[in-house]
Amino acid sequence: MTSTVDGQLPGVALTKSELLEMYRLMVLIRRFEEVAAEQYALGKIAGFLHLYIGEEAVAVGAIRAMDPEDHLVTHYRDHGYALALGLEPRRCMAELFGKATGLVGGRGGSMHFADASKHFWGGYAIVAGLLPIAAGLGLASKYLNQRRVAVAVFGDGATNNGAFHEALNFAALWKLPVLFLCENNQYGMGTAVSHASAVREMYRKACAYDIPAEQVDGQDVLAVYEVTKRALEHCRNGNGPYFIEALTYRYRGHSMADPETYRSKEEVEEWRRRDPIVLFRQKLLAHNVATEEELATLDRAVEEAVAEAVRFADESPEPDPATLTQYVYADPITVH
Amino acid sequence: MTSTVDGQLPGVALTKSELLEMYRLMVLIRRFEEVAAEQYALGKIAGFLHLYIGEEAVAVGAIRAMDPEDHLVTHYRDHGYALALGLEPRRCMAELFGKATGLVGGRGGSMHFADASKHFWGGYAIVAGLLPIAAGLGLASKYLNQRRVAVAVFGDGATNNGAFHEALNFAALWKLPVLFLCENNQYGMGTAVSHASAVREMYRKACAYDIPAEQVDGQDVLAVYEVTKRALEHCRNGNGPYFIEALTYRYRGHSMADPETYRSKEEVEEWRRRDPIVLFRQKLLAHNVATEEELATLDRAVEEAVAEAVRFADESPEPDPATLTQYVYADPITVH
Amino acid sequence: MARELTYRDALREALREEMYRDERVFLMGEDIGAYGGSYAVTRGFLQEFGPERVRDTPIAELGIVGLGVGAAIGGLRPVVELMTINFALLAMDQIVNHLAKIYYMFNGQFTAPVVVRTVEGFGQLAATHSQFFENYFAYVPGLRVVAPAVPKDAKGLLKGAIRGNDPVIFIEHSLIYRNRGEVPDGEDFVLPLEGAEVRREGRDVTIVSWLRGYYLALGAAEELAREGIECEVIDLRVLRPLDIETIVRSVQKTNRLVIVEEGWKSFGVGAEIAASVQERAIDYLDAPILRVASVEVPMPYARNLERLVVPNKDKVIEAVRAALYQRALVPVAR
Amino acid sequence: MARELTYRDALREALREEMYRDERVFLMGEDIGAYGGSYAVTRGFLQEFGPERVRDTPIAELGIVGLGVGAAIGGLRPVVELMTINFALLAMDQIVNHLAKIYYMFNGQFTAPVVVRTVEGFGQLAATHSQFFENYFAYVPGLRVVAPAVPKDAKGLLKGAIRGNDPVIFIEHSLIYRNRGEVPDGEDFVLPLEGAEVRREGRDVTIVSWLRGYYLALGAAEELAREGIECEVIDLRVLRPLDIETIVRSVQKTNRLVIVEEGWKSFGVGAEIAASVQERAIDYLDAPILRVASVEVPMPYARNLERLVVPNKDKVIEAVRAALYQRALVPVAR
Ligand SMILES: Cc1ncc(C[n+]2csc(CCOP(=O)(O)OP(=O)(O)O)c2C)c(N)n1
Ligand SMILES: Cc1ncc(C[n+]2csc(CCOP(=O)(O)OP(=O)(O)O)c2C)c(N)n1
Ligand SMILES: [Mg+2]
Ligand SMILES: [Mg+2]
Repeated sequence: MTSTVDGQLPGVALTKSELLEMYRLMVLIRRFEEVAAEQYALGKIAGFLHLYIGEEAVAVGAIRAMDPEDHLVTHYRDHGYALALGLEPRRCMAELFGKATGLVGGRGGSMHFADASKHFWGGYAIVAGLLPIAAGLGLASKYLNQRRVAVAVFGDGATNNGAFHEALNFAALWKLPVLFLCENNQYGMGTAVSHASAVREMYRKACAYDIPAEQVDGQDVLAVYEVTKRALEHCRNGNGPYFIEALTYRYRGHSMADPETYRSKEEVEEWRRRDPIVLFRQKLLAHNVATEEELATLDRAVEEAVAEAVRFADESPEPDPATLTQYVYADPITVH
Repeated sequence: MTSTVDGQLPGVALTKSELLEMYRLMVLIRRFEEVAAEQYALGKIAGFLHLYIGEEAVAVGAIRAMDPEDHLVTHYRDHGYALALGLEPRRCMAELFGKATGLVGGRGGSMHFADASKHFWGGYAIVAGLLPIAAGLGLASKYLNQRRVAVAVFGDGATNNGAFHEALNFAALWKLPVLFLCENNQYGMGTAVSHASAVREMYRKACAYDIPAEQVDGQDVLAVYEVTKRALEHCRNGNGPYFIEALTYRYRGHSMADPETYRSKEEVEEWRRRDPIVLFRQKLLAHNVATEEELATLDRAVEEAVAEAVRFADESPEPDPATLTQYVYADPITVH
Repeated sequence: MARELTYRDALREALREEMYRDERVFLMGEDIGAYGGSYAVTRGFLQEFGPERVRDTPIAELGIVGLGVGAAIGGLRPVVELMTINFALLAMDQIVNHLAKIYYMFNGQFTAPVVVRTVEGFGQLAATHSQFFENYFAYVPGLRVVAPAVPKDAKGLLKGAIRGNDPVIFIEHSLIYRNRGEVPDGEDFVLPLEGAEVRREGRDVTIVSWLRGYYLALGAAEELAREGIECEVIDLRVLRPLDIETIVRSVQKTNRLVIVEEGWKSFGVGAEIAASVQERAIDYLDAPILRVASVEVPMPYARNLERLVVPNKDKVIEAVRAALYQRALVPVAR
Repeated sequence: MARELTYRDALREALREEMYRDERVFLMGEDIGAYGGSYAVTRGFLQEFGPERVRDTPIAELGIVGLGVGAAIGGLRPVVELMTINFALLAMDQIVNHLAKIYYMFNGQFTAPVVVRTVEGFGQLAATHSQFFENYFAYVPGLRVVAPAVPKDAKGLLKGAIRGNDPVIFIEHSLIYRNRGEVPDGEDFVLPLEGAEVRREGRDVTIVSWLRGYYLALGAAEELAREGIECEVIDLRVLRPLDIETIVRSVQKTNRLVIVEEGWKSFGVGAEIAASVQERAIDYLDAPILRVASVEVPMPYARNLERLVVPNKDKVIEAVRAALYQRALVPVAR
């Protein structure tokens, strides 16, 4: 498959429309996040807001490789995954605004996106806490003889927590279909990997469990797609878990409160030179998958979608106070 | 050093009296434990009692290699270490009896031996809980520019707990002088290593932290001694932690309550064939380090010491009820 | 119809019946399989149900609960076991930050119906193996906390927990596994997870407790009855949601309340009961609400010291007398 | 002499002074160094003291506390930081099973004088980042639990904690770091870790609280004073050991007690206060002891819902009126 057909990339089994959709999603995430930052500054969004800008290729590449039936759990840096999954930007923005029309009715905010209909079982805000949960989803899949893989998204910082270790051991011991997808963006909050982790390559930690593992260029959406596809196959075929470390970088601070005293402007600039959207855009153009104009059209559509999302979020009602005590318990309680 | 001198073992830098002391300690531990089991049956000892029978070579080999200034923390299977350190059998037995004359005044029982004067900071009964503590002792040593190594003793089962992972990462990241000494006795309670651990060789788990690690025959007291000596040197010289996995076996149940449904008599017999005391005895005799008679004299002395320990424990007073609320706080409290 | 069963056997029946009834129910925990369970509750289950449904785990409490949460979200009905409540401290994050919150936090989209079985108790097990933490769980909205004292409840409530859709912390007690009691026949004997029960009627003093404390209360009541003091004994059964009304109704009759708990006194379950009852019924109280609880020290191993720490029948009797002003009202030692 | 300082600066002074005074004092925690501390308490410390004494750690709460325990046994004076109390759940085992017990369990042979600094608070941080767990720690014999409301206490108690020989859980509040107050001059301003303080005298109702709740109490008291209702306001300062006597003395005067706490109502700190006060002073109470606390739900993100959950000045005022029977006595919502 080295010959180039218009609308295709050499060696890549994705159609033009799939490729353009990936491009669109990456741009959508970027714009969504930029606008979210603005809305935060305006006081429309509050609490913690962890932006995904710079890391878009990981979510888009990985989600594209997944089956619709696969499970997904992520950490709190979850907007990119929600959008890549195809969740409506307006419902995502409304969640950030804490509105009743948000993904989870305004109860979760930035860190707790979820959509059960997509088997996206949520963003979790306790570092590494989602990892045993992902292993449990893998267990359910295996127990029920499903072919679903549970995909767990987490950061470099999470790999130093005990929950990480316990989850990997369980998954390997019981050969559970779990894909551990580590986004190594070089920092856990303000702490560089080298200050937190005895081993600087996250994928090498899988050696303690004999889990196959590899690193991938997280700025290259197609590379992420390819390795995730392969890894999911491995898991789906009963070979147990797989570990991917995607090397990436967040351009913005850890959250909106970050003073960014721990890294240099130069370092950020360095990474910006390998911007995942620019790289992908160049590739699409170089291989004549799309024209500048086609891409510009997508860009404009994204712009409009994000603007509409803000309008929608803004105009949506706050949650009904009467719902405050709803969903604490699923079964009735009559005593008090 | 391959030529054999009477009273020495080829290639082993230990004097005859040191070798005989190691033999004596192994026999002492064995007899102490056997008698403790009897006393348990008599109701003189209660609660959990985790015997060390079969594993004597590990404690005796390791302690012999340590400097008196080194720190020691162990798990609850701690009698062997206390005795190998030279703590009085009578005070150990009195602790099992819950008497005021016990190592910790009867407050700890079997699982919580300790002697601060020997830098033995205790046996801990939460699996893996001692590992971060050991790393902290290593940190203190390094911070204070001491040359002390912190030795942490734990089982195969502990390596699956998050605390293990966090402790190893800290120790490697900060290059702390910590010797992780894992007694792989093939089971954590009734769960075989193969049912609990994705990787069956405990020392391989150190790969996730780039900690040098090796396995040793835990039934060979001299092999344990040699590798511990080497490992301690490594730690003492500022090279960070070291990991030793000693392959061993407990002949008795996990604790006195164990129904032992999880292993076969044959398996136990198999291991008994490589009994650490018998092996060492044979070596001492074969190389003319000692005569049958010399060893028999030591055996008798041990017998007497253990009998005396029981008498002492039996005759010792219970803790004074007035001490019940002592040592909850070190500084005074006046409000209530 | 009913038969007499031990508390342990009642639990065993509940688990077995639910495992036969619903294939999604499975067990997971340390040494529940090959070893047969540290308190023999699951003895023989591995042979009966196989290793897929009776899963021995590594010693990884945080992981065990977390896998339960994931498995529940994924459609299963996990009954996970934490060998003792002392080790539950390692799983607090998964229990409090995850298990308890998933239903609410994600706006009711999905539930995590995990039953966490665990056990409290003591018996010369020393400081880290003799603790009582039901207050930690009872504090958390989203959790149900069940603590049955009698075989009937052990069975009915465990079945209710497994069939229900909420996360449940199910607390047993190591010193009552052999206690016997009537258990109704039939697989459909299932109890809802709420409501205290008045197990002995009396007019003079109300004693409220749960788990082993209930038996201390009952023993004290029987002894006091011989001298004409009639205690009403309430078994709480469920600590969250707490059935305060039943206690209040009793106190409106007896005007005196003694709480028996095995945890440390300060900040324990008894504190909530006392606070809630005085809030609703202070005008009915003829004496302060008294608590019989453990002395506030890490548990010592020595038998004589341990005995001083934990509540016993005599301490309950003493407290009842104090509530009746038959003796000086000395707050139980810290 | 004294100066006005913010709560944050008072903490910074305490840490700096103790680090200069005693080389064995060092700090360890997530993002306390390069990042400058998530609440900027340790900003600049890395530059001032170097990486040996200001240690950024991996995200490993259990390990952080455990290393602190070991370092303390080994002769150091660790001040470890758990970024927020929500993450302390991951460290419960090291805190409760290890830190709190070492001195007692090993018969007084050695101590583990670790200060665990952590912080509570809320502000649209959602369910897992808005919790209050001081009750969990206050329950545990062997721990001291400090929760200062004013800058003076922040400084004096933190210094007392670092110099003392007991393990201390030192709880701050994210919403009061900028509050200002007088702090005495001099490095020898050190406070003992006990005792509540009556900060405002009054004859009608006693309000007791701590941390941010103290400011709500004060605000309510000031507003009520305008209509002639005089509240006595007590700042607890230390939750273990709990200074009940000071509250009891106040209640003997005012005969009414309102407790303000930010945690969930049931099984919280207020329960213990209510239980203990009625135990000692029931005959002085002219009304039930009331608790103003958080509604018992996982904290929702949405601003309007969050506001409904947490206590505020108006809810305190309402409770004071209820204690004075100026309005119906409705128990605060679960
Ligand atoms: C257990 C726990 N400890 C601390 C925190 C605070 N915290 C939130 S995000 C974060 C850094 C996580 O870094 P990483 O895993 O690399 O993910 P990233 O934010 O870089 O994507 C920290 C320390 C937390 N949420 N949970
Ligand atoms: C955290 C925790 N979980 C469970 C237990 C119960 N328990 C005590 S010892 C033990 C087995 C430990 O096995 P291993 O580490 O291999 O040590 P061994 O007893 O074999 O020497 C278990 C499960 C415990 N004490 N602590
Ligand atoms: Mg990161
Ligand atoms: Mg073992």
